[in-house]
Amino acid sequence: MSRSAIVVSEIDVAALIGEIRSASFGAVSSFIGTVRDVSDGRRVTAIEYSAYSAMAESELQRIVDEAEKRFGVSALVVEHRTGLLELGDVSVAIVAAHEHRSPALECTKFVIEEIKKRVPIWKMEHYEDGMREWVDPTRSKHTSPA
Amino acid sequence: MSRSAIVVSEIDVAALIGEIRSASFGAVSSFIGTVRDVSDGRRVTAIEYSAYSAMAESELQRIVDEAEKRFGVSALVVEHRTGLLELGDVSVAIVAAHEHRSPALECTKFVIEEIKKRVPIWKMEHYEDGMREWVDPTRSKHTSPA
Amino acid sequence: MSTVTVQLFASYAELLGASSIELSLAPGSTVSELVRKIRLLPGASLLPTTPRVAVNRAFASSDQRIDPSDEVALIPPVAGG
Amino acid sequence: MSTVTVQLFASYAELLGASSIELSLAPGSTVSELVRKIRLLPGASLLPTTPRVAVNRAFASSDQRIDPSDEVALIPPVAGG
Repeated sequence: MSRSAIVVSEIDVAALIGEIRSASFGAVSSFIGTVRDVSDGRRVTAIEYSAYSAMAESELQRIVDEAEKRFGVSALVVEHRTGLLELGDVSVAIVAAHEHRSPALECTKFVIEEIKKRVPIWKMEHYEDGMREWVDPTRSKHTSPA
Repeated sequence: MSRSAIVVSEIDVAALIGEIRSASFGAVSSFIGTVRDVSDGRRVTAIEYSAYSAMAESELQRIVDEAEKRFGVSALVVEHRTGLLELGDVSVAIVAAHEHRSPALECTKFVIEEIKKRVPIWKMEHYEDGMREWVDPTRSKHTSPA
Repeated sequence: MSTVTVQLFASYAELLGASSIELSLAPGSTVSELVRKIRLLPGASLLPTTPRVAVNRAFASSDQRIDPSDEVALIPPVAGG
Repeated sequence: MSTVTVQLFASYAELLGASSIELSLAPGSTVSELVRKIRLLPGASLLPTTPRVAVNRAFASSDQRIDPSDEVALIPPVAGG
């Protein structure tokens, strides 16, 4: 019932929730990350996500497998998009279902935290002034955005 | 940007997420509760939700106001449905947006926990054997379902 | 004495066989005095000793005073979500 | 000596001006020996002292041995989500 994917087209969050919903699960938790218009105080116009795709797919699936074991979730779907994303576009979506709410919520949190630590995906921010920069969360002055 | 409602028709989760999404928020967390087919080991066929509507609306809005203050969320929408719900129907939906992921996730968790403690809504489970019973989470043998 | 209407819901409405009841209360009566009176009614012995009470759509403490114009309700264990 | 191809991504590919490089490694070389060799290349001085390395699509420890048939990559700080 669980799967993960690196995708290049728009992520359809409603479809993912529909895929997961079932009368056997009482709780469905989801998280989506979207492209923000501001980063570290600079105005962003777009973000280019690139990945080491083969490893990103493996690592994402490892996270899903770990999460399934750890939280006993009934179903878990994770999609991460790569390519040039516009403001407001969904970059990542996580949907987790469980009979009870706590494991569903905790699973979702676990997956996004692990993605940010381990999945080889990078983003280059395009700024209003024409500049472009690779985002390095290890150097960021502020908390890394979602 | 935040609102809450007690509704009698189907909750459209995708519409709620669409309502909340914006290029200003990097993180959107959501939680939905659905009608499960099993409760405390008994097969459920439907659940009838009833409410002290006037107070449920006030209490739900107080929770939303507290959550906004506590987590600084940019937007928060909560809907709880009443009436006769079938298996798989969405009984409650919470969607929270924030610049960053942690407050969005924590806000969603806070709201569902508070709803379960404070909002005057009750459910009567209809079982396969024709019996009907009011659910009393304070007497439940198992963890209360989502 | 003044009359206060108390709304009942769900299992409590079933226990007392009504969706609301009218009670005579001495001026300045508190929530706990109201509860004591309700527990004397037929069917009410199965109520918890201290059921939650809402006054004007907010949970009330046991020592809160009740005014005849208040909207009063007994709140069974909630089960939303 | 055998030849190992190392894939580069994002900021590291820009630093070294290539999306992959070929290195000669003595048999039984470890990840840390590989990194030491890479850091001698033009542009590589700006790499962190111990960049993360993936072997066969999984993060590798510094003492892991590299086989010529392994798929090897340098992994810049990830920024997914």
